[in-house]
Amino acid sequence: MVTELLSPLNIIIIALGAGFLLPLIHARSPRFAGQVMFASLLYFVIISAYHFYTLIGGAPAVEIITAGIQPPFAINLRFGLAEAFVLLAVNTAALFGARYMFDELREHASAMILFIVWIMGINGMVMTRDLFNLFIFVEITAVSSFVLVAMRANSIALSAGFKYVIAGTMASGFLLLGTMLLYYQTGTLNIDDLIIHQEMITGPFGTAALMLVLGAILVELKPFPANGWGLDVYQAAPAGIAALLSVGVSAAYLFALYKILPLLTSFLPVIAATGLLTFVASNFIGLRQSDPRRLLGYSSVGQLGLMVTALALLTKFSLTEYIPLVVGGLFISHFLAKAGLFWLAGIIKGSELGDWSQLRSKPVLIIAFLFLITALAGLPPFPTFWAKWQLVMSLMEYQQHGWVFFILLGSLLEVVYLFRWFGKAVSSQSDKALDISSSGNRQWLPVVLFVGLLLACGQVMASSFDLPVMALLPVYAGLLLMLIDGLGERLKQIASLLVIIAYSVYLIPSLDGLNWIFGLMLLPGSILILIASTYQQGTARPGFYPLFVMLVLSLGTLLAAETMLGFFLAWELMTVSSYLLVSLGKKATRPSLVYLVFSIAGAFLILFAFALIYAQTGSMQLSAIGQAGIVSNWPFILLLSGFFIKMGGLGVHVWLPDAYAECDDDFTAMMSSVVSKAGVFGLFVVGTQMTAQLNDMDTILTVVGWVGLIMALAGAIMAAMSEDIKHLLAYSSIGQLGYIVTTFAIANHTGWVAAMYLAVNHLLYKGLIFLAIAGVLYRVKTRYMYQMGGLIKNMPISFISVLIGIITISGVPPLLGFGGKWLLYNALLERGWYLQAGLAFFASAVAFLYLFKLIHTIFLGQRKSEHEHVKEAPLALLIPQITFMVLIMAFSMFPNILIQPLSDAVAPFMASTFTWEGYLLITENGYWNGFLVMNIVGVLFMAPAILLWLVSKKMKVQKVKQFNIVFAAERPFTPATTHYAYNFYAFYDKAIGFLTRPDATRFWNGVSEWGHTVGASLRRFYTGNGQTYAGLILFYIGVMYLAVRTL
Amino acid sequence: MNKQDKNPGNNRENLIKLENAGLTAEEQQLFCDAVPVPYEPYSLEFVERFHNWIRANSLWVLAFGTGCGAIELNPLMTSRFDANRFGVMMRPTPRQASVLIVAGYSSVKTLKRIIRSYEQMQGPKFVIGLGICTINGGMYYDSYNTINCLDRYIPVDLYITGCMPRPEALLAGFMELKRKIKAGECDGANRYVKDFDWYKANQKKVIKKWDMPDYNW
Amino acid sequence: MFEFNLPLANIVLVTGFLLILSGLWAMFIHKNIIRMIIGFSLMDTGIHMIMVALGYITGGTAPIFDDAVDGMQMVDPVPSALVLTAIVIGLGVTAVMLSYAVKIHQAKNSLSIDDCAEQKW
Amino acid sequence: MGYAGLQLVNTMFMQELCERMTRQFDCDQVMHQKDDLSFLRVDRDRLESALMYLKTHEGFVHLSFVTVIDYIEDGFFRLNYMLYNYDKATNIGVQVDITRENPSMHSIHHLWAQGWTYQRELKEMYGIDFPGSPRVDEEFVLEGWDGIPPMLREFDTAKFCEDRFAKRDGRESQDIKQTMRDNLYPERGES
Amino acid sequence: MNWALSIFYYIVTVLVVLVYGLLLYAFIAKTMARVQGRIGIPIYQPFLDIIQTYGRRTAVTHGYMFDLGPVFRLTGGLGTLAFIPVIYGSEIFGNFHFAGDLLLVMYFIFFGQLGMALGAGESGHPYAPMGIARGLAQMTAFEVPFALAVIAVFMQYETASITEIVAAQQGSIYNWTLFTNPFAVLAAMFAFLGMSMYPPFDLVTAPNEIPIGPPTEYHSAYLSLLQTNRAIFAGAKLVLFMNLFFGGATNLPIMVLKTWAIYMIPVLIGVAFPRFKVENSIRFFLGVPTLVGIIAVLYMQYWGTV
Repeated sequence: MVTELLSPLNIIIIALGAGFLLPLIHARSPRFAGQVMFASLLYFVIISAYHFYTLIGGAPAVEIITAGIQPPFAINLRFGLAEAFVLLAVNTAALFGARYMFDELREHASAMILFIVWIMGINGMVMTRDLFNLFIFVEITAVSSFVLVAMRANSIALSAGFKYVIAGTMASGFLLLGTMLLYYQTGTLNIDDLIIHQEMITGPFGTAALMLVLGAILVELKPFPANGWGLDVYQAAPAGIAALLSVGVSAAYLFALYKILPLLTSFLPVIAATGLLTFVASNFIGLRQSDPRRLLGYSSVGQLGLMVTALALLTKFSLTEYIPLVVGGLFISHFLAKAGLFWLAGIIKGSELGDWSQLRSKPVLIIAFLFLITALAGLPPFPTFWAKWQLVMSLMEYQQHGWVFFILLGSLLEVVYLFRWFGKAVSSQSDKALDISSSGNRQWLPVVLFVGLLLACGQVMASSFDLPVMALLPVYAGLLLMLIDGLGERLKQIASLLVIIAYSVYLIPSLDGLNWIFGLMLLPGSILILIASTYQQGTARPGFYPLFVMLVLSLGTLLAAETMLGFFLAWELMTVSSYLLVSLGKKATRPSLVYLVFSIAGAFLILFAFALIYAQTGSMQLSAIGQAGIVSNWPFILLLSGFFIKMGGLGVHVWLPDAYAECDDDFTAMMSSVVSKAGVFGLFVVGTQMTAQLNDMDTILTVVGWVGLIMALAGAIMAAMSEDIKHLLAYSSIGQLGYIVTTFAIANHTGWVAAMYLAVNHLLYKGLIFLAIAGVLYRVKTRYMYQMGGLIKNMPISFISVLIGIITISGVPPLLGFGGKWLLYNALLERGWYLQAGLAFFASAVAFLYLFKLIHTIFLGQRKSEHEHVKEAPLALLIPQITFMVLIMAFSMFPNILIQPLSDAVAPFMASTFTWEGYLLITENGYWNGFLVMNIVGVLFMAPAILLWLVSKKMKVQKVKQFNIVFAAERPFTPATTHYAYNFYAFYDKAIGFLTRPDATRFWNGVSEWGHTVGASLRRFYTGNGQTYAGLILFYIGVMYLAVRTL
Repeated sequence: MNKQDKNPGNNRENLIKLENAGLTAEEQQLFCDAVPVPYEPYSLEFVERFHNWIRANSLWVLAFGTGCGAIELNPLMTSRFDANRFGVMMRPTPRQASVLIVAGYSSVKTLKRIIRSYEQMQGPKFVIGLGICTINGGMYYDSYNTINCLDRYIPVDLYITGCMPRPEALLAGFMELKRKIKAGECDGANRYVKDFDWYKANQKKVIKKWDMPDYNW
Repeated sequence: MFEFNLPLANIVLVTGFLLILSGLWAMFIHKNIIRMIIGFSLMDTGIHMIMVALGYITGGTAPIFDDAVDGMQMVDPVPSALVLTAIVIGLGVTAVMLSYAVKIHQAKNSLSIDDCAEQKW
Repeated sequence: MGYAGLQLVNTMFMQELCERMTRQFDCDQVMHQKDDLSFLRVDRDRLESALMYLKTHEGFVHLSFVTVIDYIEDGFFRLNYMLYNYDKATNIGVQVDITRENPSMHSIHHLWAQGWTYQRELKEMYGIDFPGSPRVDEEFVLEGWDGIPPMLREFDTAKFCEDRFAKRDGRESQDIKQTMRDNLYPERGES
Repeated sequence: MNWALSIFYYIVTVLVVLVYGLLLYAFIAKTMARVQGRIGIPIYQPFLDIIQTYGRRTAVTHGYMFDLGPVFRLTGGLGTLAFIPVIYGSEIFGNFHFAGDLLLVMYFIFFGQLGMALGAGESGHPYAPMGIARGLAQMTAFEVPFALAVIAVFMQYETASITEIVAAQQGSIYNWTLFTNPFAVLAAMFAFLGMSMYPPFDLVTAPNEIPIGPPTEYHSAYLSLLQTNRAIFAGAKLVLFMNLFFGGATNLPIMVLKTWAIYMIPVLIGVAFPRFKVENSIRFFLGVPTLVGIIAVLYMQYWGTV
């Protein structure tokens, strides 16, 4: 009974019945008619859901046989698991879609009929196993679409609709022709039968027949360049219709392609190529698009292209077991996200990307928007991420480097334009207001629901991978904290602190070796920086805490990762959360986008490398890195490049200064001192796994060593030339990370200890300085150093922080920094890198330039009059600073409590060369007693201090003010003109300033320009003329045919 | 004032402030407004005498050419006159100098800078008036822009007359200055502080645009 | 392989292809929407003729199952059945297209396809 | 062309120039001081156009200086604008007489960018106003000058010094003329 | 090691080096005066000058960092001296060299400069940062040949311990680095010109441009601390160069002789040259001296056999 009631055939029956009944009911009661429609759609959902449930439970596919005759002699329908999955999705979307656009539907009974029939057509297309029947359902769907698109009958929609009609009729004409030719050759129309007898389809005639069928279906999937009409439709159709066109109709065609794919074995490369071309080209063009609806169109087209590619390639390599995961994942992600986005587009007024800023008036929507974008971009934890991971891994197993490269390139472009869109929505101001009151929650609730579904799907897909339980913890912790994001700042801070502390307590003991040390660095470092987060009294920081917790937890999972997937997942989560945190800055839209793009590019390099390793070793464990290294150096180089990007390596550093400069001031501390260490950790993951091979990689390591030092020098010089305080520190970070890269590349015990020591150092002093600077910036409201000056009188503690910080950076004894320098030179000399040591010395000398500039122009010299009443930094900032200072002093006094564990952690990989005599550390080349030096300096410092004090007792010492200076017998007039601060090292610029020319920036701008130009050239196809589009369709099919014939 | 007199050296904060009327309210925040106080000689006499001997043999002259007589200072360091051998050295900054040579006429504008530099020198400090113009105006006695008697504006320890006096005369002047310093007769810095109001009144009478603090610390 | 052994079928077949080509040709060279629709109709008709021609066997009997008739000599009934469906669908599509033409004319006061190029790039 | 030739050409050039100027700007007096130096006197209101003409048409592109002479007895100031022609290596002085009561003159700063410096000096030292000249009311050399402009001939510098600067007793002032005669040239005697 | 004794020895060393430094300074001034045909200062003049500045009765202060600047500076000088063995094998003049090696000394040199820079910075006088900026810029440049020279020395002796470097040069004059590693010494002496602040590299104090630069505001007791440091620091630096390149010293007279000779090099060059512009100085050091330094390193790497 239940089975009969829920027979899939009922979908068609009910739809047809409703089609007849609706006009009659509508005439009586439009309201009841609506209820009937909803009931029908709900019934569709129930049927598909029921079958989906039973099929998942292992039930056999439902075969529907018409006319009582077995196939192939009669039309049959099938309702298997795949069909159920697609139809459940489509029908759900249809139900919500109808609800979404009910205002428009309820006016006319015909609209309701069309809608129902439309959905039925889609259902039919998915279910049927008969080629001609497919044609009929195609036509049913198409005709309903034609009408629904032009439902509003405005001029643009009519134009778009007519182009759609032309394309649609051409496509269906070809489909019909192809079907008939196939029938002529094989005598059957049943797809399964055709597949069985496919050897009968031969010769150019057969190829042409298949080509026509395939071409028709592909054209409906909107391949580049024959897709102009589709884009017009997406842009012009009512949002609800466009949503279902993008997700429902396309799903049906994709499914149709899936069904006939077994017939097309020899076509597979061409199909894959056309899909990939579409994917890449659409994403290129998307770079130039400013209308969000059309952008969604490009995105849809691109995603469909990717799905076609994935489908074809997986079939080609007989990896059909991954089709549900890959194509299904891509599909469901595209499906839910695109539907949600089109629905959102319907709410928003205006046709500029910036108009999406209206969403900010409803936070839940902007968050939903973010999730949808993230899902489309293929970032975790959404389904696309898993799908792409699997796709890349599977393809790489068959050495398909080219395919993977272009898939990743397209994905990168997708990230660019999607997040540019998000950035505009977050940053720009729309003069129009979001009006969602009239339609109630009907229009936006489905969006939120779909976001939830996306998350759920992501989780379901994650469970199909071998991942630790905690892998997705960052996401859930973030979501959990997002729920309490409305509470007070202090409360949220405490909650976040508790979460992080609890996580640290859980995580750190479970780590060992270097990971343990990184854990001890990163998590407590994050805690210290988080303490500072409430320093801006009275300023709400929406989203900060959830993202911060997510970031820290993803760093933790990164440390705990044992598989490549776990590592990559944590890496991506870290990227996303840090990107979002950066984008919270006031002017951070562009910098954060650049940061994201570079990070994702880096992540893709890592992904590529992982895939190579997987292909070589067949293992997903991180330990496989070491085995892969035996075969080829490429994974090593790629991984290094990926981490290098994250660290802001030379040439790929262009994201770093602006991202550091524009994000919130305390978060800059986090970025610099903690997040950049993720890159260092990555290096060490690779290094520790490949210890055995490092000896054979002399050339690579030498190159890396030089690059690190050039990075150190260039960073220092550029920092010295910066006027913006945060740029200065950002360049300084680049420089300091350069040393870490070099010491890593030294690859001996001293080198690695030095790298770790420098990393700890960098964490401590950059955290310290950035927090001190955050306080300064909070008080003086300018980032230009020449606009500051003399603040030592107002902010003595901040001054001491910066003082300690710069002494540490510069490596002047007796503080911590000297240990780093000492280890660095020892390691360099031990390795025999003598000229490099000279360069390192130069770089560290240049560092003095910016360090003095930093402290002088801010704290010393002349104070500006407007800063007379500036107060000391808030306590929230001072507490972590003092903690950092205490740590620095403690490590300086007792360097062995730092070096010893580092040495022990490195020892398993590199044999230790250190000898300890009490506090005296002896290496092959030198010796250093940090404790003694500290004490000697301390005592020596007291001697002149006491002397001066004694003498000054005998003098009249008058404390004077800032203008009481010898000014060549004149008097100073304004502090601004007396403070020597602007263009501090003008002569340095004259001498070797050519080294600071922004060539890297120019290069990447060129790349960006080039990408946009490519996009602009590619979209020349889309003239808007229906005949051109029709011509392109013919051209496309022709070229496909030729390609197939040639291959 | 009394309190400071009793307890020299330990008062970093003065009780009475300078008026600094020549400055705007904003500028007054940027200049120190403490009143200068005299310093006492060392309590032990032999220490004081020792230091006077040292001071006399280490004369640091402010390299500040105030007028035409500055041309006579340059040969002083050459091999012909070689003031170095008497412990005379040129210092480029008044903070470090102990001798101010006002060389020749001084216009009102220059006087202002002389006062500033003199006040910025750290005691004990000595002033030599070089040339007749510093004594009574010399040939510029009736110029609308040149002062006549230097010692009305800053305390002068020694005058060397002539127009211009030759470097030999200047060397002789140094010898005399040394003698006076050793004898403990050069307390110009303290005189300046004690008669501060008188000096300031004289200075302000001629310097009409007084846009600096009353005492240039 | 495709064999041109049936004159009548061949004639229909060739005509069908010619009609398709001329229909496409009409759709490409004419700016007027009505003419484009006519072109479509020509193409559609051409496809229908091809369908019929493919199923026809010269001298074959009507596809009525009968003991006396050899199955191989029957005209294939399926294309004929399908072509009916296709004709109906074609009719529907043509109707939609014509109503588009009417609506476009109402909205733009023009029937030129060039006036339907508001969206591009 | 030798030096003599150049001289001749210059003389002719200057004469022709002065004639042209006389015709064009009604110069009421022309004085040829030397071969390469002539003075023209023009009306107060024609000065600008005359200078403009000299600068743009006659090649006198350089403004050497601007001076003033105080003719207190006749009640006017005579302003001298000295121009120089690099090509011909000749000077020309354009003179203007202006009244001593509320003296005011047109600014020539728009012709020569250094003009404001001279005008500011004249304003401070003689009280001649140049409306529109940049920073003309600011101090130039003197700081805080509170009397009448010191270069005016009615300014009594001796009396000013007596009032302003202290005198030291014991100073003997001698009549310079007499002293020089007595000490330096005793043989010349009374003439 | 008896701590009290070693501290006492250290104090002795400091006093000796201080007296020696001041005498050296006076001697150089006297020499220059004689070159110019003058009599010059009395040999005890630097002592008088120091006491004179200690004996000033008034002072002004710009703030605590201003007060601490000279203290840092002198600490830097004392510390640098503390980590260098002045006389090879001497217990009295051995100092605390066992606390660290050559790298420690090279970096500790910055300690005083940094503190001084900060103190001068707080004075608020624009010449101070100008002078410091010039000095730092020049320092970055001359550190390159110096570092290369030191690296070459390190390559030669395969140790960073100053004592061992000196030990390796004992025995014969031909064991001096000067003869065994001439390129390194040449590069180092180029750098030494820059360190010595004599013309053409006296950019920091640069009379006539930024009269005396950083210590413009320093006077009285502050200045005397700086003067003290100058003597000690000059001594320490000379001793370092002597140890690294000229065979060290086994007794006081040798040390005096050698350091005096080393010191004469920048002095003699200084009297003959006018001052560089800053950018020219930077380019100079990054040019030929750096090249010599690189040659020194390459020479040691490929041909250096000791």
